[in-house]
Amino acid sequence: MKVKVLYFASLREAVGCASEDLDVPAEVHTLGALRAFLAARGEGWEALGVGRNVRAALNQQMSGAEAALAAGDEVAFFPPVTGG
Amino acid sequence: MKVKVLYFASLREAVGCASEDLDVPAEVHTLGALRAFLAARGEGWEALGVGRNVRAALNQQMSGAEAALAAGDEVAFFPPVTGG
Amino acid sequence: MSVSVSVQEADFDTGAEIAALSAGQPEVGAVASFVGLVRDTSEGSDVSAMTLEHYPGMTEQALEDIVAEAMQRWTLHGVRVIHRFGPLLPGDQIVFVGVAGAHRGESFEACAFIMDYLKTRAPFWKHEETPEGGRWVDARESDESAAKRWSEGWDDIEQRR
Amino acid sequence: MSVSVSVQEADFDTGAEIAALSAGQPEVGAVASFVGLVRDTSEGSDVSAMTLEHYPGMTEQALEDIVAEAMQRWTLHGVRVIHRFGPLLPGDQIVFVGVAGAHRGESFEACAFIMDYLKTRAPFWKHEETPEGGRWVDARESDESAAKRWSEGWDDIEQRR
Repeated sequence: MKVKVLYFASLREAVGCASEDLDVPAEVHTLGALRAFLAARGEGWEALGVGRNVRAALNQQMSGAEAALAAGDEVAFFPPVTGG
Repeated sequence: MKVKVLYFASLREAVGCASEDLDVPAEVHTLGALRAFLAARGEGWEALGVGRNVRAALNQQMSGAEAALAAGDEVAFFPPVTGG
Repeated sequence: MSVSVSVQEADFDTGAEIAALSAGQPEVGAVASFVGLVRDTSEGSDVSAMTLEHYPGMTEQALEDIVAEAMQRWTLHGVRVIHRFGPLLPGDQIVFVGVAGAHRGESFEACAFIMDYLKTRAPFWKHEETPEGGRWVDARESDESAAKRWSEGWDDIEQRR
Repeated sequence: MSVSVSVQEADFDTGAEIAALSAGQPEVGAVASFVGLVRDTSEGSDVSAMTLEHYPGMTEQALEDIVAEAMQRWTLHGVRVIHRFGPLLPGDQIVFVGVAGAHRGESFEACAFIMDYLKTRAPFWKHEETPEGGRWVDARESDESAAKRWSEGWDDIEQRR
Protein backbone atom coordinates (compact mmCIF):
# COMPACT_ATOMS: atom_id res chain seq x y z
CA MET A 1 0.00 0.00 0.00
CA LYS A 2 1.48 3.30 -1.12
CA VAL A 3 1.14 6.49 0.94
CA LYS A 4 2.79 9.88 0.91
CA VAL A 5 4.45 10.95 4.16
CA LEU A 6 5.38 14.53 5.08
CA TYR A 7 7.52 15.79 7.98
CA PHE A 8 7.53 19.32 9.35
CA ALA A 9 9.61 21.67 11.48
CA SER A 10 11.95 20.07 14.07
CA LEU A 11 10.77 16.60 13.06
CA ARG A 12 11.68 17.27 9.43
CA GLU A 13 15.15 18.31 10.55
CA ALA A 14 15.54 15.29 12.88
CA VAL A 15 14.67 12.71 10.22
CA GLY A 16 16.38 14.65 7.43
CA CYS A 17 13.42 14.31 5.11
CA ALA A 18 10.55 16.62 4.12
CA SER A 19 8.48 14.23 2.04
CA GLU A 20 8.62 10.65 0.81
CA ASP A 21 6.49 8.21 -1.13
CA LEU A 22 6.36 5.07 0.91
CA ASP A 23 5.27 1.50 0.25
CA VAL A 24 3.85 0.53 3.61
CA PRO A 25 4.27 -3.11 4.77
CA ALA A 26 1.06 -5.12 4.86
CA GLU A 27 0.93 -5.24 8.66
CA VAL A 28 0.89 -1.42 9.02
CA HIS A 29 -2.79 -0.45 9.08
CA THR A 30 -2.92 2.64 11.28
CA LEU A 31 -1.17 5.95 11.84
CA GLY A 32 0.24 4.62 15.10
CA ALA A 33 1.66 1.53 13.41
CA LEU A 34 3.20 3.68 10.69
CA ARG A 35 4.80 5.90 13.28
CA ALA A 36 6.31 2.87 15.06
CA PHE A 37 7.51 1.45 11.74
CA LEU A 38 9.27 4.72 10.87
CA ALA A 39 10.71 5.17 14.38
CA ALA A 40 12.52 1.85 13.95
CA ARG A 41 14.49 3.08 10.93
CA GLY A 42 17.45 4.16 13.04
CA GLU A 43 19.43 7.35 13.46
CA GLY A 44 17.27 10.45 13.53
CA TRP A 45 14.04 8.47 13.28
CA GLU A 46 13.85 7.93 17.03
CA ALA A 47 12.33 11.44 17.03
CA LEU A 48 9.12 9.57 16.12
CA GLY A 49 9.53 7.14 19.01
CA VAL A 50 7.42 6.40 22.04
CA GLY A 51 7.31 9.28 24.51
CA ARG A 52 8.16 11.92 21.91
CA ASN A 53 5.57 14.67 21.51
CA VAL A 54 4.47 13.99 17.94
CA ARG A 55 1.23 15.04 16.21
CA ALA A 56 -0.12 13.56 13.02
CA ALA A 57 -2.49 14.44 10.24
CA LEU A 58 -4.21 12.03 7.89
CA ASN A 59 -5.28 13.60 4.60
CA GLN A 60 -4.74 17.03 6.14
CA GLN A 61 -6.92 16.41 9.20
CA MET A 62 -5.44 16.18 12.69
CA SER A 63 -5.72 12.48 13.55
CA GLY A 64 -4.97 10.01 16.31
CA ALA A 65 -2.90 6.83 16.44
CA GLU A 66 -5.89 4.58 15.74
CA ALA A 67 -6.74 6.26 12.40
CA ALA A 68 -6.83 3.65 9.60
CA LEU A 69 -4.54 4.01 6.59
CA ALA A 70 -5.66 3.51 3.00
CA ALA A 71 -3.74 3.46 -0.26
CA GLY A 72 -3.07 6.95 -1.59
CA ASP A 73 -3.38 8.63 1.79
CA GLU A 74 -1.34 11.70 2.67
CA VAL A 75 0.15 11.37 6.13
CA ALA A 76 2.05 14.06 8.02
CA PHE A 77 4.06 13.91 11.25
CA PHE A 78 5.08 17.05 13.13
CA PRO A 79 5.70 18.53 16.58
CA PRO A 80 2.91 20.36 18.43
CA VAL A 81 2.02 23.49 16.48
CA THR A 82 3.30 26.92 17.54
CA GLY A 83 1.62 29.43 15.24
CA GLY A 84 -0.59 32.37 16.14
CA MET B 1 -25.01 74.52 52.22
CA LYS B 2 -24.77 75.21 48.52
CA VAL B 3 -24.27 72.43 45.97
CA LYS B 4 -24.58 72.13 42.23
CA VAL B 5 -26.96 69.44 40.95
CA LEU B 6 -26.97 68.02 37.43
CA TYR B 7 -29.56 65.77 35.76
CA PHE B 8 -28.96 63.64 32.68
CA ALA B 9 -30.85 61.79 29.96
CA SER B 10 -34.40 60.59 30.75
CA LEU B 11 -34.11 61.98 34.29
CA ARG B 12 -33.21 65.42 32.92
CA GLU B 13 -36.32 65.28 30.72
CA ALA B 14 -38.54 64.06 33.57
CA VAL B 15 -37.57 66.84 35.97
CA GLY B 16 -37.30 69.45 33.23
CA CYS B 17 -33.95 70.69 34.45
CA ALA B 18 -30.35 70.06 33.38
CA SER B 19 -28.51 71.87 36.15
CA GLU B 20 -29.29 73.94 39.21
CA ASP B 21 -27.48 75.65 42.06
CA LEU B 22 -29.21 74.53 45.21
CA ASP B 23 -29.14 75.67 48.81
CA VAL B 24 -29.59 72.39 50.62
CA PRO B 25 -31.57 72.41 53.90
CA ALA B 26 -29.48 71.77 57.02
CA GLU B 27 -30.93 68.29 57.60
CA VAL B 28 -29.81 66.99 54.18
CA HIS B 29 -26.38 65.48 54.76
CA THR B 30 -26.16 62.64 52.24
CA LEU B 31 -26.80 61.88 48.57
CA GLY B 32 -29.75 59.70 49.60
CA ALA B 33 -31.29 62.49 51.66
CA LEU B 34 -30.82 64.93 48.79
CA ARG B 35 -32.52 62.54 46.44
CA ALA B 36 -35.52 62.19 48.80
CA PHE B 37 -35.67 65.96 49.24
CA LEU B 38 -35.77 66.50 45.46
CA ALA B 39 -38.26 63.67 44.86
CA ALA B 40 -40.73 65.50 47.15
CA ARG B 41 -40.80 68.58 44.91
CA GLY B 42 -43.84 67.39 42.99
CA GLU B 43 -44.67 66.82 39.34
CA GLY B 44 -41.83 65.27 37.38
CA TRP B 45 -39.61 64.92 40.44
CA GLU B 46 -41.15 61.59 41.42
CA ALA B 47 -38.69 60.22 38.83
CA LEU B 48 -36.16 60.45 41.68
CA GLY B 49 -38.46 58.58 44.07
CA VAL B 50 -38.08 55.30 45.90
CA GLY B 51 -38.06 52.30 43.58
CA ARG B 52 -36.88 54.28 40.57
CA ASN B 53 -33.63 53.11 39.03
CA VAL B 54 -31.47 56.16 39.69
CA ARG B 55 -27.67 56.40 39.82
CA ALA B 56 -25.74 59.24 41.37
CA ALA B 57 -22.30 60.78 41.18
CA LEU B 58 -20.68 62.97 43.81
CA ASN B 59 -17.95 65.20 42.46
CA GLN B 60 -17.91 63.12 39.25
CA GLN B 61 -17.46 59.77 41.03
CA MET B 62 -20.19 57.13 41.03
CA SER B 63 -21.48 57.19 44.61
CA GLY B 64 -24.02 55.54 46.88
CA ALA B 65 -26.87 56.91 48.98
CA GLU B 66 -24.76 57.12 52.12
CA ALA B 67 -22.15 59.46 50.56
CA ALA B 68 -21.79 62.63 52.65
CA LEU B 69 -22.44 66.04 51.10
CA ALA B 70 -20.21 69.06 51.61
CA ALA B 71 -20.58 72.68 50.55
CA GLY B 72 -19.51 73.24 46.95
CA ASP B 73 -20.06 69.62 45.90
CA GLU B 74 -21.16 68.73 42.40
CA VAL B 75 -23.93 66.14 42.50
CA ALA B 76 -25.44 64.37 39.49
CA PHE B 77 -28.49 62.13 39.19
CA PHE B 78 -29.11 59.97 36.14
CA PRO B 79 -30.53 56.65 34.92
CA PRO B 80 -28.28 53.58 34.56
CA VAL B 81 -25.73 54.29 31.85
CA THR B 82 -26.11 52.89 28.33
CA GLY B 83 -22.96 53.80 26.45
CA GLY B 84 -20.47 51.52 24.77
CA MET C 1 3.81 52.15 27.30
CA SER C 2 0.93 54.25 26.05
CA VAL C 3 -2.30 54.69 27.97
CA SER C 4 -4.89 57.19 26.85
CA VAL C 5 -8.58 57.93 26.89
CA SER C 6 -10.53 60.23 24.58
CA VAL C 7 -14.14 61.38 24.65
CA GLN C 8 -14.91 63.05 21.36
CA GLU C 9 -17.52 63.75 18.70
CA ALA C 10 -15.15 62.88 15.87
CA ASP C 11 -14.83 59.43 14.33
CA PHE C 12 -11.61 57.47 14.84
CA ASP C 13 -9.21 55.36 12.74
CA THR C 14 -9.28 51.86 14.18
CA GLY C 15 -6.27 50.59 12.23
CA ALA C 16 -4.10 53.52 13.29
CA GLU C 17 -5.13 53.09 16.93
CA ILE C 18 -4.26 49.39 16.89
CA ALA C 19 -0.92 50.04 15.18
CA ALA C 20 -0.05 52.73 17.74
CA LEU C 21 -0.55 50.23 20.58
CA SER C 22 2.47 48.18 19.51
CA ALA C 23 4.56 50.81 17.67
CA GLY C 24 8.07 50.98 19.10
CA GLN C 25 7.25 48.28 21.64
CA PRO C 26 8.70 44.99 20.36
CA GLU C 27 7.80 43.30 23.67
CA VAL C 28 4.12 43.48 22.62
CA GLY C 29 2.96 40.17 21.18
CA ALA C 30 -0.81 40.56 21.41
CA VAL C 31 -3.25 43.39 20.73
CA ALA C 32 -6.91 42.71 21.48
CA SER C 33 -9.43 45.31 20.44
CA PHE C 34 -13.11 46.04 20.28
CA VAL C 35 -15.23 48.36 18.16
CA GLY C 36 -18.84 49.09 19.08
CA LEU C 37 -21.15 50.28 16.31
CA VAL C 38 -24.64 51.77 16.03
CA ARG C 39 -27.08 49.02 15.02
CA ASP C 40 -30.07 49.71 12.78
CA THR C 41 -32.50 47.86 15.05
CA SER C 42 -33.11 47.89 18.78
CA GLU C 43 -35.76 46.06 20.81
CA GLY C 44 -37.50 45.14 17.57
CA SER C 45 -37.70 48.68 16.18
CA ASP C 46 -35.82 50.25 13.31
CA VAL C 47 -33.32 52.83 14.46
CA SER C 48 -32.74 55.70 12.04
CA ALA C 49 -30.41 57.77 14.21
CA MET C 50 -28.93 57.96 17.69
CA THR C 51 -27.63 60.66 19.98
CA LEU C 52 -25.15 59.92 22.74
CA GLU C 53 -25.45 62.20 25.75
CA HIS C 54 -22.64 62.21 28.28
CA TYR C 55 -21.51 63.92 31.48
CA PRO C 56 -18.58 66.09 30.39
CA GLY C 57 -15.78 66.09 32.90
CA MET C 58 -16.87 62.92 34.62
CA THR C 59 -16.69 60.80 31.47
CA GLU C 60 -12.93 61.02 30.97
CA GLN C 61 -12.30 60.42 34.66
CA ALA C 62 -14.59 57.38 34.72
CA LEU C 63 -12.82 55.87 31.71
CA GLU C 64 -9.40 56.61 33.20
CA ASP C 65 -10.42 54.92 36.46
CA ILE C 66 -11.56 51.84 34.55
CA VAL C 67 -8.28 51.69 32.62
CA ALA C 68 -6.28 52.16 35.85
CA GLU C 69 -8.14 49.23 37.38
CA ALA C 70 -7.38 47.06 34.35
CA MET C 71 -3.70 47.97 34.61
CA GLN C 72 -3.68 46.90 38.24
CA ARG C 73 -5.22 43.55 37.38
CA TRP C 74 -3.09 42.64 34.37
CA THR C 75 0.41 43.38 33.12
CA LEU C 76 -0.29 45.49 30.06
CA HIS C 77 1.88 47.45 27.64
CA GLY C 78 -0.73 49.85 26.34
CA VAL C 79 -4.42 50.73 26.56
CA ARG C 80 -6.46 53.04 24.35
CA VAL C 81 -10.12 53.93 24.88
CA ILE C 82 -12.15 56.24 22.63
CA HIS C 83 -15.82 56.96 23.18
CA ARG C 84 -17.84 59.24 20.94
CA PHE C 85 -20.80 61.44 21.87
CA GLY C 86 -23.31 63.48 19.89
CA PRO C 87 -25.35 62.46 16.84
CA LEU C 88 -24.59 59.10 15.18
CA LEU C 89 -26.10 56.98 12.42
CA PRO C 90 -26.46 53.19 12.02
CA GLY C 91 -23.08 51.72 11.11
CA ASP C 92 -21.19 54.53 12.85
CA GLN C 93 -18.44 53.64 15.28
CA ILE C 94 -19.28 54.44 18.93
CA VAL C 95 -16.44 53.08 21.01
CA PHE C 96 -12.93 51.67 20.63
CA VAL C 97 -11.00 49.71 23.25
CA GLY C 98 -7.54 48.39 22.43
CA VAL C 99 -5.19 46.56 24.78
CA ALA C 100 -1.57 45.59 24.12
CA GLY C 101 0.15 42.87 26.15
CA ALA C 102 2.93 40.35 25.88
CA HIS C 103 0.50 37.43 25.40
CA ARG C 104 -3.08 37.05 24.30
CA GLY C 105 -4.62 36.00 27.62
CA GLU C 106 -4.20 39.31 29.40
CA SER C 107 -4.99 41.36 26.29
CA PHE C 108 -8.30 39.60 25.68
CA GLU C 109 -9.33 39.67 29.33
CA ALA C 110 -8.43 43.31 29.93
CA CYS C 111 -10.23 44.37 26.74
CA ALA C 112 -13.44 42.54 27.75
CA PHE C 113 -13.12 43.85 31.31
CA ILE C 114 -12.83 47.46 30.17
CA MET C 115 -15.89 47.10 27.93
CA ASP C 116 -17.92 45.47 30.71
CA TYR C 117 -17.04 48.20 33.20
CA LEU C 118 -17.52 50.96 30.65
CA LYS C 119 -21.03 49.64 29.96
CA THR C 120 -22.05 50.04 33.61
CA ARG C 121 -19.86 52.89 34.89
CA ALA C 122 -19.11 55.41 32.17
CA PRO C 123 -21.76 58.16 32.09
CA PHE C 124 -23.12 57.87 28.56
CA TRP C 125 -26.77 57.56 27.58
CA LYS C 126 -28.16 56.54 24.19
CA HIS C 127 -31.23 58.23 22.75
CA GLU C 128 -32.51 56.60 19.58
CA GLU C 129 -34.91 57.65 16.85
CA THR C 130 -37.44 54.99 15.83
CA PRO C 131 -40.67 55.03 13.77
CA GLU C 132 -42.50 55.23 17.14
CA GLY C 133 -40.53 58.35 18.07
CA GLY C 134 -37.45 59.12 20.11
CA ARG C 135 -36.67 57.06 23.20
CA TRP C 136 -33.94 56.52 25.75
CA VAL C 137 -32.30 53.12 25.59
CA ASP C 138 -32.87 51.06 28.73
CA ALA C 139 -29.87 49.62 30.55
CA ARG C 140 -29.60 45.89 30.02
CA GLU C 141 -29.57 43.53 32.99
CA SER C 142 -27.00 41.44 31.08
CA ASP C 143 -24.57 44.37 31.23
CA GLU C 144 -24.80 44.43 35.02
CA SER C 145 -24.12 40.72 35.23
CA ALA C 146 -21.26 40.98 32.73
CA ALA C 147 -19.59 43.56 34.97
CA LYS C 148 -20.24 41.47 38.08
CA ARG C 149 -18.34 38.49 36.68
CA TRP C 150 -15.16 40.46 37.35
CA SER C 151 -16.23 40.14 41.00
CA GLU C 152 -16.48 43.85 41.70
CA GLY C 153 -19.78 45.05 40.39
CA TRP C 154 -21.66 48.26 40.74
CA ASP C 155 -22.63 47.62 44.37
CA ASP C 156 -19.01 47.40 45.45
CA ILE C 157 -18.25 50.68 43.78
CA GLU C 158 -21.13 52.31 45.58
CA GLN C 159 -19.93 51.00 48.90
CA ARG C 160 -16.27 51.64 48.35
CA ARG C 161 -16.44 55.37 48.96
CA MET D 1 -22.22 37.82 6.18
CA SER D 2 -18.57 37.50 5.30
CA VAL D 3 -16.43 34.58 6.39
CA SER D 4 -12.95 34.12 5.04
CA VAL D 5 -9.56 32.69 5.83
CA SER D 6 -6.21 33.58 4.26
CA VAL D 7 -2.77 32.04 4.64
CA GLN D 8 -0.25 34.37 3.07
CA GLU D 9 3.28 35.76 3.17
CA ALA D 10 2.08 39.34 2.71
CA ASP D 11 1.30 41.72 5.56
CA PHE D 12 -2.31 42.81 6.14
CA ASP D 13 -4.22 46.03 6.87
CA THR D 14 -5.88 45.59 10.25
CA GLY D 15 -8.09 48.67 9.99
CA ALA D 16 -9.40 47.67 6.57
CA GLU D 17 -10.12 44.13 7.77
CA ILE D 18 -12.07 45.37 10.79
CA ALA D 19 -14.04 47.86 8.68
CA ALA D 20 -14.91 45.13 6.17
CA LEU D 21 -16.44 43.01 8.96
CA SER D 22 -19.27 45.48 9.51
CA ALA D 23 -19.47 47.18 6.09
CA GLY D 24 -22.98 46.97 4.69
CA GLN D 25 -24.18 45.07 7.75
CA PRO D 26 -25.99 47.53 10.02
CA GLU D 27 -27.08 44.66 12.28
CA VAL D 28 -23.46 44.36 13.47
CA GLY D 29 -22.97 46.13 16.80
CA ALA D 30 -19.70 44.60 17.96
CA VAL D 31 -16.41 43.71 16.28
CA ALA D 32 -13.79 42.02 18.44
CA SER D 33 -10.37 41.48 16.96
CA PHE D 34 -6.91 40.23 17.74
CA VAL D 35 -3.49 40.89 16.22
CA GLY D 36 -0.51 38.68 17.10
CA LEU D 37 2.96 40.16 16.63
CA VAL D 38 6.54 38.90 16.62
CA ARG D 39 8.15 39.72 19.98
CA ASP D 40 11.84 40.60 20.27
CA THR D 41 12.41 38.21 23.18
CA SER D 42 11.47 34.61 23.80
CA GLU D 43 12.34 32.36 26.74
CA GLY D 44 14.85 34.98 27.93
CA SER D 45 16.70 35.28 24.62
CA ASP D 46 16.74 38.11 22.13
CA VAL D 47 14.98 37.22 18.91
CA SER D 48 16.37 38.90 15.80
CA ALA D 49 14.18 37.15 13.23
CA MET D 50 11.58 34.43 12.85
CA THR D 51 10.44 32.07 10.13
CA LEU D 52 6.97 30.56 10.13
CA GLU D 53 6.78 27.15 8.50
CA HIS D 54 3.36 25.76 7.64
CA TYR D 55 1.67 22.78 6.01
CA PRO D 56 0.31 24.16 2.72
CA GLY D 57 -3.11 22.79 1.91
CA MET D 58 -3.88 21.68 5.42
CA THR D 59 -3.47 25.14 6.93
CA GLU D 60 -6.42 26.77 5.18
CA GLN D 61 -8.64 23.76 5.89
CA ALA D 62 -7.69 23.73 9.58
CA LEU D 63 -8.51 27.43 9.92
CA GLU D 64 -11.78 27.01 8.06
CA ASP D 65 -12.75 24.14 10.36
CA ILE D 66 -12.03 26.28 13.42
CA VAL D 67 -14.11 29.14 12.03
CA ALA D 68 -16.96 26.74 11.18
CA GLU D 69 -16.93 25.46 14.75
CA ALA D 70 -17.08 29.03 16.09
CA MET D 71 -20.05 29.76 13.83
CA GLN D 72 -21.86 26.72 15.21
CA ARG D 73 -21.28 27.85 18.77
CA TRP D 74 -22.20 31.53 18.42
CA THR D 75 -24.47 33.63 16.22
CA LEU D 76 -21.97 35.64 14.22
CA HIS D 77 -22.23 38.06 11.32
CA GLY D 78 -18.69 37.79 10.02
CA VAL D 79 -15.33 36.16 10.70
CA ARG D 80 -11.95 36.94 9.18
CA VAL D 81 -8.74 35.03 9.87
CA ILE D 82 -5.36 35.84 8.32
CA HIS D 83 -2.17 33.95 9.18
CA ARG D 84 1.19 34.75 7.66
CA PHE D 85 4.07 32.39 6.92
CA GLY D 86 7.67 32.86 5.84
CA PRO D 87 10.32 35.23 7.25
CA LEU D 88 9.23 37.83 9.81
CA LEU D 89 10.94 40.40 12.05
CA PRO D 90 10.17 41.60 15.58
CA GLY D 91 7.15 43.91 15.51
CA ASP D 92 5.75 42.24 12.38
CA GLN D 93 2.13 41.13 12.37
CA ILE D 94 1.65 37.34 12.37
CA VAL D 95 -2.06 36.71 12.72
CA PHE D 96 -5.37 38.55 12.58
CA VAL D 97 -8.70 37.29 13.88
CA GLY D 98 -11.77 39.50 13.62
CA VAL D 99 -15.32 38.59 14.61
CA ALA D 100 -18.48 40.61 13.99
CA GLY D 101 -21.64 40.01 16.00
CA ALA D 102 -24.76 41.80 17.18
CA HIS D 103 -23.42 42.18 20.74
CA ARG D 104 -20.04 42.12 22.39
CA GLY D 105 -20.38 38.86 24.32
CA GLU D 106 -20.37 36.54 21.33
CA SER D 107 -17.79 38.59 19.44
CA PHE D 108 -15.28 38.51 22.29
CA GLU D 109 -15.82 34.83 23.04
CA ALA D 110 -15.64 33.66 19.45
CA CYS D 111 -12.48 35.70 18.83
CA ALA D 112 -10.73 34.21 21.87
CA PHE D 113 -12.00 30.73 20.95
CA ILE D 114 -10.61 30.96 17.42
CA MET D 115 -7.21 32.08 18.71
CA ASP D 116 -7.10 29.30 21.31
CA TYR D 117 -7.98 26.64 18.75
CA LEU D 118 -5.65 28.10 16.13
CA LYS D 119 -2.79 27.91 18.66
CA THR D 120 -3.23 24.16 19.09
CA ARG D 121 -4.70 22.99 15.78
CA ALA D 122 -3.42 25.08 12.88
CA PRO D 123 -0.23 23.58 11.40
CA PHE D 124 2.26 26.45 11.82
CA TRP D 125 5.68 26.22 13.45
CA LYS D 126 7.88 29.10 14.57
CA HIS D 127 11.64 29.00 14.08
CA GLU D 128 13.48 31.88 15.72
CA GLU D 129 16.98 33.31 15.41
CA THR D 130 18.68 34.07 18.72
CA PRO D 131 22.30 34.90 19.74
CA GLU D 132 22.58 31.19 20.66
CA GLY D 133 21.55 30.19 17.12
CA GLY D 134 18.33 29.12 15.43
CA ARG D 135 15.76 27.10 17.35
CA TRP D 136 12.23 25.82 17.04
CA VAL D 137 9.76 27.34 19.47
CA ASP D 138 8.34 24.81 21.92
CA ALA D 139 4.58 24.49 22.24
CA ARG D 140 3.34 26.01 25.49
CA GLU D 141 1.36 23.91 27.94
CA SER D 142 -0.75 27.01 28.61
CA ASP D 143 -1.94 26.94 25.01
CA GLU D 144 -3.23 23.38 25.45
CA SER D 145 -5.11 24.35 28.60
CA ALA D 146 -6.48 27.50 26.95
CA ALA D 147 -7.96 25.36 24.17
CA LYS D 148 -9.33 22.84 26.68
CA ARG D 149 -11.38 25.48 28.50
CA TRP D 150 -13.73 25.40 25.51
CA SER D 151 -14.36 21.80 26.62
CA GLU D 152 -13.19 20.14 23.44
CA GLY D 153 -9.45 20.01 23.52
CA TRP D 154 -6.89 18.36 21.37
CA ASP D 155 -7.59 14.86 22.67
CA ASP D 156 -11.21 15.01 21.60
CA ILE D 157 -10.16 15.99 18.12
CA GLU D 158 -7.84 13.04 17.93
CA GLN D 159 -10.56 10.68 19.00
CA ARG D 160 -13.33 12.20 16.97
CA ARG D 161 -12.26 10.64 13.67
